[in-house]
Amino acid sequence: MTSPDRIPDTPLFDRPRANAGYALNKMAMGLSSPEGRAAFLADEDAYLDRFALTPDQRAAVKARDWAEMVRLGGNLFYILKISAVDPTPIREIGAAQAGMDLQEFLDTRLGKVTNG
Amino acid sequence: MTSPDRIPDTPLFDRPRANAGYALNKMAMGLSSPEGRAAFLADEDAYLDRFALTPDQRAAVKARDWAEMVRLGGNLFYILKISAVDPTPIREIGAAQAGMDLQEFLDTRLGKVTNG
Amino acid sequence: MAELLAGLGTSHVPSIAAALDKGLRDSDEWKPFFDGYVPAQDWVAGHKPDIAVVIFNDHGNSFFLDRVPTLALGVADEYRPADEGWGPRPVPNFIGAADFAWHLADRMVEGHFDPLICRELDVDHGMQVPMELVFGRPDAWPVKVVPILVNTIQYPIPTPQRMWDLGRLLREAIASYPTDEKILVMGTGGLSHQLQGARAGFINPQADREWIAKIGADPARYRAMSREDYVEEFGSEGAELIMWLVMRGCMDADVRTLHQHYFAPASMTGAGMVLLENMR
Amino acid sequence: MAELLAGLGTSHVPSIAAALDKGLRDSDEWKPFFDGYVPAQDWVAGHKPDIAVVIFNDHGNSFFLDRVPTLALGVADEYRPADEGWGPRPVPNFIGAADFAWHLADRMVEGHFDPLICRELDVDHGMQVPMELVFGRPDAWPVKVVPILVNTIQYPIPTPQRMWDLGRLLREAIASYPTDEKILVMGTGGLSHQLQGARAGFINPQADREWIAKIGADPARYRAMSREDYVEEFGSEGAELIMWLVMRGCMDADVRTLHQHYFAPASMTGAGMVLLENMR
Ligand SMILES: [Fe+3]
Ligand SMILES: [Fe+3]
Repeated sequence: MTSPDRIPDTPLFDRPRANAGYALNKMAMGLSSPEGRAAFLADEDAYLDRFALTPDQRAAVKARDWAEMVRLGGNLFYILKISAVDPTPIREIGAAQAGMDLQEFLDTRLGKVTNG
Repeated sequence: MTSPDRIPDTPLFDRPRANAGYALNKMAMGLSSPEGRAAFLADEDAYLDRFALTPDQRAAVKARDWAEMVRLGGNLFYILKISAVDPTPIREIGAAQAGMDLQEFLDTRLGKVTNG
Repeated sequence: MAELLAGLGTSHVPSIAAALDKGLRDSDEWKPFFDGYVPAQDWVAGHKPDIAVVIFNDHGNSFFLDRVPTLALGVADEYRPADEGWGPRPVPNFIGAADFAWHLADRMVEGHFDPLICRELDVDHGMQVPMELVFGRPDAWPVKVVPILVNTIQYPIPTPQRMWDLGRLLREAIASYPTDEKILVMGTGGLSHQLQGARAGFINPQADREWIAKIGADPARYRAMSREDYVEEFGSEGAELIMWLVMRGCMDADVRTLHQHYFAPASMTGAGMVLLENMR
Repeated sequence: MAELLAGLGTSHVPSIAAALDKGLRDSDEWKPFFDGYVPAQDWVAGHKPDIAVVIFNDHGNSFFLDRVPTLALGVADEYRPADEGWGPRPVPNFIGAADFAWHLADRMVEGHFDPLICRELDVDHGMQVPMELVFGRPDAWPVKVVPILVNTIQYPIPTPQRMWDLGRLLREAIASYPTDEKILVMGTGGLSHQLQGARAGFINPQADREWIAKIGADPARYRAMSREDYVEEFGSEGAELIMWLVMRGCMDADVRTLHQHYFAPASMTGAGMVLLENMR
């Protein structure tokens, strides 16, 4: 099995993460359909009740805490579907995970390099 | 692609057959659920209407003509589910395909060989 | 490291399940069939395997033609019996050996196999029947399971040589697994039968008996045969026998046949088993 | 026999699709990116391929974690754009090159690949974006397609060497296909990017530029790298670049680079393309 974080700060989506995040990702996958999105928008709590999220996962979803969702086994390709329902630019999601504000993230991760 | 019937009287389920029988097999696959079986039993025509069967396929299903269903692309593992709703022993289905009555089928295909 | 306890090949005919469900175990028709499995049941019970790796094909129950996996591997914690048209059968759920299954997934992909990795999967008679033939009908199965599913319905089906190679890979995965668990590998399917076409009802007891006699001692011919050869010799559904090659391929060149049994016809199928152990 | 017209490697970043949908093609931010594709678009339009084989990964749209195919092959007559959360995008349905796809299915299974054979499949931006980058936004696509999907999300993902071997297999399948159709092979994904974890936003333009310079002339290093090497050098999602190796692996040892283009960042991703032709 791939060891987590052999590459620093890089969570490979291997068995432990896929296990931990299964319900969370399944909840997000449910937003691929118009019905799922409508249910989420109409009553987020009721929609979340359909899935066996841990209390931590539920709190992270409610808070749109992207770093925490990933820490708890969320994979960005699934949880991104939350950002389709509650619009959040991908670069803000990146900045949140990097622990930076957006401008710092753009400068140090994306900008500096391109200018370099 | 595997050529049909390189082995005499032996329809390998290859692309032409899988294509021809797709709707027929999908209809039968729908009988894997209690809901599908109930719908079939309650109103067979209405259930069949859900699937794009050819007129020949539809007639074969209605007549429980197993040889014809196979000739039209049915695969026995799917169409057998019809025999779960409308009970038909597998050996009768075999006999029908061999073009024999049951006793002849048991004797010449299965019996003789075991006694030999 | 884990240990290959034994290799077992067996039929998985659904009529066997129906006979058990109807209480026909000791009927005139079925008693000789079931009795032939008793010595192997006793041997396995006495040797207490921890994990059963079961190689079988789905029969249009867990997968449909919309998406056909050439090879699939279960990594779930639990597998329920599939609804094959009569509702799920009253057999216990199967508990997955998820640790070993993920180890095997890693080895398969590193070793250039391309499985569909399944975390949610119902299993049909292809797995149920072999488990019942080996372990009876307990309240809970005495082993954890790893299902390996092989497409034998829609052409192209895998080659016999591919099955053998999968056995070699399984052998390495067992050898490299860092527990002392004992693993029973069960190749299932066959023996000769044909359910479809004007040749329906074809069985070939002579070829079946030869298979049972030679799959342990001298499997080279079976590995070299083409898929069409299997269909011709064992019938269109008898080609399921290629899955026994996974079991045989994961064993030593020299094996001892502990038990064997043959019976025909079970419903429309040549049926039987063989239990093999590596020479030591 | 069919002909490999060219190999094309390209990014498939979803922001590219969003930019097109929002009419930002000629905005300051995006114009340099899109302009870089024009020479390759012109070349492809002038050479009229009949079939595009597109190698890409699904991004949690057509497959979920319940059943993850290591490799999947589309054999459908038609593919619709997937609903990725915003509803399906307004791009035309893709018409499948079902004949060639089934030929490839036969060759893959005979050649010991184990694809999931898909007859019903929606395709996400992984396929949509490369098609738009090469063919624009026509009323109907000028080529038929064969989708090959590679798992790059859940570990274990296939090895770079496996991708190369798949390219070799594809080469044989093209050579043995009895029509005179012209086939464009498109390896997609990357370039460097990372969407997850505290290293999110990682890009590596230097490594990207080297990749674009060397994937044609000198790919040996990339074939030998491990999956973890890819993650380290190109980011966790940059490891998608392994799919370009299928395209490169199906070409001759000696190729000519017809066009190349690099731009960073496209949203959070190093982006670009290369168009390769066999020397003759
Ligand atoms: Fe079977
Ligand atoms: Fe991607």
